[in-house]
Amino acid sequence: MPELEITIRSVGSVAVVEPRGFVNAHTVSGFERALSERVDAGNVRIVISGAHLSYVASAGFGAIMGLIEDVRGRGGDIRICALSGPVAHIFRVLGFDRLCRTFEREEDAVESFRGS
Amino acid sequence: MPELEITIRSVGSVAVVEPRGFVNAHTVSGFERALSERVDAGNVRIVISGAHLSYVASAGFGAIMGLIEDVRGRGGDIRICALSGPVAHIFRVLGFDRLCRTFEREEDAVESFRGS
Amino acid sequence: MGPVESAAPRTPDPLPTPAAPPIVLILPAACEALTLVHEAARRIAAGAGFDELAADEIAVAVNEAMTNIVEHAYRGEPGHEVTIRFHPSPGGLRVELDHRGESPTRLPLEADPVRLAAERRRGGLGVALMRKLMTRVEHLEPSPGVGRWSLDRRHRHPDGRSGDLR
Amino acid sequence: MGPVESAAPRTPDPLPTPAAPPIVLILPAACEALTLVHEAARRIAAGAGFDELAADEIAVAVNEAMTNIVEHAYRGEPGHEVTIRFHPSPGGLRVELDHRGESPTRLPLEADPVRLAAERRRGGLGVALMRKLMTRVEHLEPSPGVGRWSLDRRHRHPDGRSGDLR
Ligand SMILES: Nc1ncnc2c1ncn2[C@@H]1O[C@H](COP(=O)(O)OP(=O)(O)O)[C@@H](O)[C@H]1O
Ligand SMILES: Nc1ncnc2c1ncn2[C@@H]1O[C@H](COP(=O)(O)OP(=O)(O)O)[C@@H](O)[C@H]1O
Repeated sequence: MPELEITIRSVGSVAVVEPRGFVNAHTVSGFERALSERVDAGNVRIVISGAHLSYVASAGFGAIMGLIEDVRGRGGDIRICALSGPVAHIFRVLGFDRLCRTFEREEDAVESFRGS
Repeated sequence: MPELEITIRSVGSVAVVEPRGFVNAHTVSGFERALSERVDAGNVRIVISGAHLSYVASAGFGAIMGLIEDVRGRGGDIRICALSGPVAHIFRVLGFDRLCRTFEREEDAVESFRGS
Repeated sequence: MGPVESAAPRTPDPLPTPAAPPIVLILPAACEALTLVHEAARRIAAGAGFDELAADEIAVAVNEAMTNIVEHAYRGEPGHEVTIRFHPSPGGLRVELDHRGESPTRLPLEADPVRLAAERRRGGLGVALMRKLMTRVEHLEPSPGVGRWSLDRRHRHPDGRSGDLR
Repeated sequence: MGPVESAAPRTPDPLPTPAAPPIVLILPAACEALTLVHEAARRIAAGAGFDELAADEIAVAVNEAMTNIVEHAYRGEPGHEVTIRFHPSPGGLRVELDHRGESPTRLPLEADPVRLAAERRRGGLGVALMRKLMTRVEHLEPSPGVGRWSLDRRHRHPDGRSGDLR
């Protein structure tokens, strides 16, 4: 079992990035690459699904933090869905709810980009 | 999450013992007690289901080994079902297939006592 | 040099160092070892009487300290080691991570992700996260050349079935 | 006293002791620690390039050695310690478990569960299982008063993606 696997799906104009496993300083480079490749390809409407994440260390949150304002500057955003358990907890503890919009369901996160 | 939980079901005259978690030298006393309480209560037709076992150390196999001939002496048997993964592997490695009858499905293990 | 402490307004007292020998893990200072450290810390915290949430929090904090040592103390250089000591006690759990690399001169107290994002920063969350998850966080230099992250987490109840931050 | 070896007809050569420092785990010689040892061994074996089945086998063998130390070397007495060293190398993985308790004088080679069951024995499987799961199993006395289980597992291929018993 690899420590981190990332699936990317296109739902209309939105890229849904779904990491499976855990994001720590060891695996973060793959996570960061998946995000920045989306942005470089012009996909700036990004939803990160936490449905299959077992934990995310500060390095993983840092990857989002370092990228999000550039994405916003290009008219997009990084939004988060399906957080639960330890990942949702660390997200709140770090105050990321003030930086990123979150949704329980992936459909709602995707839908939120409509008309923006 | 406790390290070992044991569920006991009666299916007709057969007691199905279903340990969940792992049996090692630390948890084996609970496993052994569950088995010997069956025998002391006169339930000598025992099926152990491995469906929810993540691993069994030699101590766990030892508990079966130490009891099975007494159970047979009282007209019963200990039969095993639903072994898979590491547990099935260690079972074979230890040569337990020469000591205990095994079945893939619990129903078949229970059924095997019929008419005996 | 004295202890570099992330001095919260009122820093809780440290847990007393218990008499029983600690559980010790000595391993390469490398990101490859983070998963092992995470799982071991979680298991040891659970064994010390913390509930699942608290054990997860402790594991994350220990992982952040380990990451700090790999990336900052040793600047990602290979060939170095970390020694981790887990000291369970009736009051809680102390985890010490020792290294022979660079020590921080100043610890960030808080990290505001909104401000850090505006500065395009990818880092700066590690120490703040440790501080939020543990009762007390210090960086010490117990002997010349040795740096130590010392992380305490107290039990909520003195008889210790679960862990609380204060 | 020389090494007590479970001398198979042809015992494979031991793995050379590698130069890199081992991963070390020092913990109480108690059954409560078995899960931690199992998980750590599995994780380290996977990190050393063994596939899931091989890593599971190695974890079970290490657990049997740990159990042996708790139950036989220290006869279940509390307050003792075990030091476990994991030495990954290109050829495989060596695991050494050191104790200061009683050493076995003779190691059982094989264990026949049918015969042991006829004798109503509940034990006698541990060492035989270690031997079946590892390439080489020895009990050594590296220095006065120290007993050591030394367990080798070779990679199937010299470049080592997975582990084979020979
Ligand atoms: N052990 C250390 N040695 C030197 N500098 C350190 C050390 N730990 C932290 N620092 C400094 O403090 C800053 C913040 O650290 P930290 O909160 O761990 O954030 P990060 O998530 O970037 O690692 C680092 O960028 C570094 O400049
Ligand atoms: N470290 C030891 N010190 C003393 N005697 C030992 C030791 N290890 C094994 N023995 C002896 O060898 C027997 C078989 O050991 P083992 O294969 O580990 O079986 P078990 O599953 O009963 O522990 C034990 O019952 C014991 O008599």
